[in-house]
Amino acid sequence: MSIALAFLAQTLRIAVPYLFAAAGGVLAERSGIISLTLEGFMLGGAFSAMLGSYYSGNPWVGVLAGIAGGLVLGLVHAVATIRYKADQVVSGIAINLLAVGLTRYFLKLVFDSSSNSPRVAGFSAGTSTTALVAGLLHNPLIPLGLVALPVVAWLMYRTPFGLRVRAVGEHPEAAATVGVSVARVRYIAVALSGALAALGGAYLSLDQHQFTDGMSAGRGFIALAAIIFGRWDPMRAALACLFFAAAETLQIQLQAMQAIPSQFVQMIPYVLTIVALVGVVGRAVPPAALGRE
Amino acid sequence: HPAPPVPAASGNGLDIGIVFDVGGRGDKSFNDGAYRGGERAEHELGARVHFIEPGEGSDREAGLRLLAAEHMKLVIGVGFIFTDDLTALANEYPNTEFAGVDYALKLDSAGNVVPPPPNLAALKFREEQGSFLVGALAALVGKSKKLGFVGGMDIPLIHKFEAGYRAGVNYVCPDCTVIAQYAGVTPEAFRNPGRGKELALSQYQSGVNVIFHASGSTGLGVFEAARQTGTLAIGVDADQYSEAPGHVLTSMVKGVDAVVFDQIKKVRDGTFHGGVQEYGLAENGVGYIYDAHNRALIPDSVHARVEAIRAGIIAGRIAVPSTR
Amino acid sequence: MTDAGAAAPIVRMTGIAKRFGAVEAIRDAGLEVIPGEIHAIVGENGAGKSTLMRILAGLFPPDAGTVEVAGRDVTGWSASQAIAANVGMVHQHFMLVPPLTITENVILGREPRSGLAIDMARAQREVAEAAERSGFRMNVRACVRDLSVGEQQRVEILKTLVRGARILILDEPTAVLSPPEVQELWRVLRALRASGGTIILITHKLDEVTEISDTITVMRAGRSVARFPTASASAASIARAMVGRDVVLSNDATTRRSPISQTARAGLDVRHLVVAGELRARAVDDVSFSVARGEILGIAGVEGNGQSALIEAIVGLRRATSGEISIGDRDITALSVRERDALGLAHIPEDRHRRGLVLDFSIADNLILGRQREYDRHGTLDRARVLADARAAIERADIRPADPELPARALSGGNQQKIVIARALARETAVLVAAQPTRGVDVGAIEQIHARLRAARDAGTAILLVSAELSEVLALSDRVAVMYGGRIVAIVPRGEASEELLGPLMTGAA
Amino acid sequence: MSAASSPSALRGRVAEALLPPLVALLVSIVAGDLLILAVGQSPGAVYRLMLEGTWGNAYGFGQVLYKTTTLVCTGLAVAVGLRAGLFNIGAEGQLAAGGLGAALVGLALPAGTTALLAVPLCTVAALAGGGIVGYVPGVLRARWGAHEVITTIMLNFVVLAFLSWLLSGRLRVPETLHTNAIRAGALPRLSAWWAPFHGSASNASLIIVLAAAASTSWYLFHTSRGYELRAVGLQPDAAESGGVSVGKTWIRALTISGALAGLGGINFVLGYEHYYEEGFATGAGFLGIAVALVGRSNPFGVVLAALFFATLSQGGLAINALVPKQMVDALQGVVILAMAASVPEVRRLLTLRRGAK
Ligand SMILES: Nc1ncnc2c1ncn2[C@@H]1O[C@H](COP(=O)(O)OP(=O)(O)OP(=O)(O)O)[C@@H](O)[C@H]1O
Ligand SMILES: Nc1ncnc2c1ncn2[C@@H]1O[C@H](COP(=O)(O)OP(=O)(O)OP(=O)(O)O)[C@@H](O)[C@H]1O
Ligand SMILES: [Mg+2]
Ligand SMILES: [Mg+2]
Repeated sequence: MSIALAFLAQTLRIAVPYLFAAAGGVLAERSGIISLTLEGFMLGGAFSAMLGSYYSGNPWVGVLAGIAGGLVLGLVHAVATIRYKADQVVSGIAINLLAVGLTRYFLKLVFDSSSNSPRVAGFSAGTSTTALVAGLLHNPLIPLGLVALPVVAWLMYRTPFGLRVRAVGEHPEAAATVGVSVARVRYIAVALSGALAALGGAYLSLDQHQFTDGMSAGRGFIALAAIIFGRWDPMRAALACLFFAAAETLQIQLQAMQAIPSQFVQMIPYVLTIVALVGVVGRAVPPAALGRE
Repeated sequence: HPAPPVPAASGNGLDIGIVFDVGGRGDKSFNDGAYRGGERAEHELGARVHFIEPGEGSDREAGLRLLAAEHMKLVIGVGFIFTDDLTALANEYPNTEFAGVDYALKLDSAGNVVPPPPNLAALKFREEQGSFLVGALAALVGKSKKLGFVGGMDIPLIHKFEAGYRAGVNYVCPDCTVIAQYAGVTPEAFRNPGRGKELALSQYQSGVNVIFHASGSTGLGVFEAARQTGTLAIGVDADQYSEAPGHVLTSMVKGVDAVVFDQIKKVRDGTFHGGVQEYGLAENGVGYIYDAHNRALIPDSVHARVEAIRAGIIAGRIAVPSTR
Repeated sequence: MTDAGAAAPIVRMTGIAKRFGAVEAIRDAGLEVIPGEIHAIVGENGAGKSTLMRILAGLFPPDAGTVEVAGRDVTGWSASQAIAANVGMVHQHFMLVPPLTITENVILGREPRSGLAIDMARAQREVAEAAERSGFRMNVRACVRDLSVGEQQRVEILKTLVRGARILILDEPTAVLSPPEVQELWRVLRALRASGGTIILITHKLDEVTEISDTITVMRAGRSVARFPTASASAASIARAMVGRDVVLSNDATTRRSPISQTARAGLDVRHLVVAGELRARAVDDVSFSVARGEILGIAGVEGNGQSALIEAIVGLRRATSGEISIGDRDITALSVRERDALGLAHIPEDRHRRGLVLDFSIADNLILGRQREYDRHGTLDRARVLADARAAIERADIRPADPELPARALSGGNQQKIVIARALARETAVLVAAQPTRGVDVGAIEQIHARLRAARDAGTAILLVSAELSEVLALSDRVAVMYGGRIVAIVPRGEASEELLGPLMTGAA
Repeated sequence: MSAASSPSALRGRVAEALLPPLVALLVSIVAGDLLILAVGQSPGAVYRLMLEGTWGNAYGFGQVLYKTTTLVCTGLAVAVGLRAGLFNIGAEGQLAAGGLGAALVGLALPAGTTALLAVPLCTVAALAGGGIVGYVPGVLRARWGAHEVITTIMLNFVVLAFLSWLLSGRLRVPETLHTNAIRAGALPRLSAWWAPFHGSASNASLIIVLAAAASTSWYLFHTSRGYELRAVGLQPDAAESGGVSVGKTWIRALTISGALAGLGGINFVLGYEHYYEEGFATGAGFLGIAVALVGRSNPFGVVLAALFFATLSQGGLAINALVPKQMVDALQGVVILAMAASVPEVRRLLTLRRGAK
């Protein structure tokens, strides 16, 4: 495989968890609920997907279990922020801590391990990575991840539900006056966001065939940055995800050259995020009702 | 005195305390090695072993202290991170024996080693020697001028693995290059298998056929990549063959289990003594796996060559660097 | 005109009560509306008008009482049920989603589908047809945020009509309209009435009530206190019913002293000012004028014609792209808010909730906002002095309740506005920029605020008054400027100014 | 007598302040019960063990105090940010930078420098180290509108990598992750004054940190700058109209916030190990958010909340014999969630009741 193709393939693979998480995040944020939760959703999804696959021996059951795990965490966030009007940032941070704590607790409980689950059935079993497409199709979650944001874009801009999501995120009172249930739209959006982000986590654990404590490793925050970078638009967020993944690929490739201290190479994606935030989207306007009741 | 999460030592039993490093049980390498050593001592020596997994920061010292206060016969800290806490506690509890796996020796201003307290055994592994051997092995088997290394957190302890590995590669193949990459600069770097896999895939794609990892759980991603691309990886600390059967060329094993068992046995036999104890190839403290599982992957000629190098190192004919 | 006694009421609300937390918004309010009439509801701020109408529109249930529509008991119904029963409401604060298109706003909640998706082509066709039927000209694909306020209101009305509204509730629809736009609205409402529709109209403007309505219900302090045919009422009698006492309805109560010569004491001077806005590069487009000390210059204009940008540039909240602003001989264009304040520039912000008050601060803390550093003593805020000064200000401005420790949030809008004004007028100022000083404030409070502004003017302050209420501009100003499309299109002395002259200017018609 | 200071209104305000933490405590106890029962243990026994290991003996309590010290700092950092309407999620990097600052000064001073000079210098260095890291997102927000939630998260990674690089040169003792021991500026352990604390890491930095909490409270509620900071947090547009520079206040708030987090570094560096070690700050930043929330962004509340979370954290070690200590990680999440949900709910119910009366 040529260098360019290898770069592209790696970028796409790295992007998949970001794309899933950003797809979920865009939905929730556009409905007015802040998505600081993506990291926790991913971790929970990774763990429950592993668990599903472990007990069934079938990775697709793992995928479903991952979705279920994400839905549950999403609903907890939704109940806290919508029903009980908890501060969304705070609830998000709590969800993240909760996901860390619960996955650790049950990892210990079920597998008597503080780090890793046993190996479970996953997706990337084959050997050939000679061709870009074949390599990417190995894991069915990769093509799914690549279409996640386009599907969300369609949902958002073409369907009644999407119109309501956008209305509710901009001006909930206006939506309420025409009989749209703000709470219901948000419940659905946040639950979906949990499920989608959890798929990103499921990708991580099923691709690795095991769960590792803390394996989401900050990817949820990068996905959130991608959403902001993409100005809350699904397609632009997708581009931002690819951009961040490319930065990471670049980081990996640059490290191999060993030209600069690895600490500085490690900074690249984060510094790029800040630069992007400052340069490109400094004044990006979030959905008007984001973070409000 | 601290409340006992650990039942008090009975006084006549062989009560042993082991405190794990971050990663804890289930890391499939280092801590698990210590755990196995402890378990074996329970079966074979009738020891009662109490394990503690601290969090970060002051919890490490607290864990050690808890065990010392409960009159364990021997308290073992697993990981260089325990060095200072062990030193302080050994001074404070002169009647308790202590042991530190990967204990980091201090140098005084003149550059001489400061000896640890007499009741503290500083257990040091010569990872660079084992790494040297797997480096040579990798270069001989690899059929490529490029060899790979994936480290976890970018810190001196891991540099030791890298340095030995490089030297080993270049010893048998002076014009080979080693691509060395690290997963990060925080402790998270030891538990990011997703990153490990991508690092490995990029190395394999650039023509590397064998990768040696020293990266904790991150390395599990390296094995995944080896499986997926049909290439080879080298495990670390413990025999990691089962992580990717057929794709684990060998593992650079650190005999943490044997050494832990050994120290417990010495305490039982009354032969325990403090001081620096180095475990290199000569002491069988480090080595590489060559058994029924991976024999097929390693030609006899290569095995013979590596064994010769091993002898050379033990005899002091081959010098192995421990820093980059 | 409909005879109130003849037809059975189409809307009958009795004994309605509603509280929000600790606030009792309405208690024992009632309403009876005859089919085919225009029914006005009037009352002071906070009387409970909007709340009563929201209950009728199904936005929330009443705590007590019954609601009947067309003879059916619908107490506690939902917004969608109300819509289904052809009750539509145009809210005081528009219920439009700015980034969505007109079509999307209109179809929200009842989207036509093809398969899973919205049938957008059909939606646009239907909305365009409906607009045409109502005599509205609009591009149904335009974003609502790009529309003028008047256009937005038409979208709001269209929203209700498309949903088949036969009972249309309008909450203060004219507050933001220019006189021609108001006439246009009356045309639409009359047409609706002619076709058998019923209209309930909330407004503060008594001349409008007398002009358009058939019947009037007056609310005071959460109760319905009077209901009479418009024909039998006068502006003064309505006002008396609203406030519970006599009110001076001042339009030309301006008792002017002899005008001071413009050059004698220079006040505010604005030269060729250009200011960028959120949407337009030249929200203020080459504006020049000056205000002498002891003079009130009123700027009339429909909202959204650059007044906000102008005010913000003058007080230092927004950078001027070019041009010059000075106080006396001092060029202040580059100075900060605080530095302008130090030179004697005071400001009554147009939006008290956003700019005027820290709602969670106490009255006392709000009264020192901007002066806080003056209360520092040895690095610590001198609380005793803060409170003493606050008590004095509360007394002077008649802020109720008179407790300096109460959070500003707990006060009614009128009393909140009194805090803002008390703070702006707390010391001698050379220049006062007063933006919408009586917005949403009831008749009694308006009286008092106008008096304070006149007193400041008489004490030698140069006042720039910006108001969407043409009547207010006419009542207070010595000279009147009209702003349209970011430009000052005319400045006329008070004597020559009239609604007939200014109205067309405000819409760019002249 | 004004309405606000009447006894019933006062009672209302006290209830509004105290009920949410109580509800959160109850909810987390129930959640904890479930987790404990899932392992087949008795909740009573586990909680007893937790209490015994923390408040039940001097050593355990000393450990609690040690953890409290750091958490007060990160909690104050988050609280000051919140008061200015900003979410500082970068306390971890700021704490680490503060620690390194203190260590660098401690290393640079000649051995034997009097503590009267060395401790203040090291402390100022800790404040400065954290303050600089806090200043950056402040400027990014004020000048370019870059949202601080994202920039502080990103800066955590950048700062930790940068500190690691600084250390990777000559600073690091070979084979370890830490610097040499500081030559001056060490603080005494509390056990020097009260023997039963023997062995616990708690040290005199607790006193400095409590003084910082008191100063923060004074700053926020009794100075004009604090007034401006709170005004900006509650209603930035109104503050701006009042002549307060919102951008400057943001920068100031985040700098103070960072400095307070950095101050926490003295606990480990000056008080405990006497060197800077990579990773000593892990987790304390995120927990600081919890502390600030449960403490209602009030410095004194922060101290109490820090004590609570320190107890939980130390308790985890104690209960490990019966249930996995990972339980407390989950409980922290539950406490924050319950707290976040019960604050508005309690307010709502209280106003409902007040209305009904
Ligand atoms: N959602 C709400 N929460 C709390 N209080 C409210 C709410 N809505 C209205 N109120 C209060 O109820 C009272 C009546 O308000 P309402 O909006 O009905 O008055 P109004 O007559 O429409 O006044 P205005 O002329 O200013 O529009 C006021 O004191 C108001 O502050
Ligand atoms: N609103 C005010 N009223 C009175 N004096 C003030 C006010 N604001 C600032 N001052 C005083 O003016 C002087 C200069 O203010 P300056 O703006 O330089 O202060 P600063 O420390 O930079 O604070 P800031 O960051 O708010 O600008 C100071 O002595 C200050 O106390
Ligand atoms: Mg109203
Ligand atoms: Mg200044």
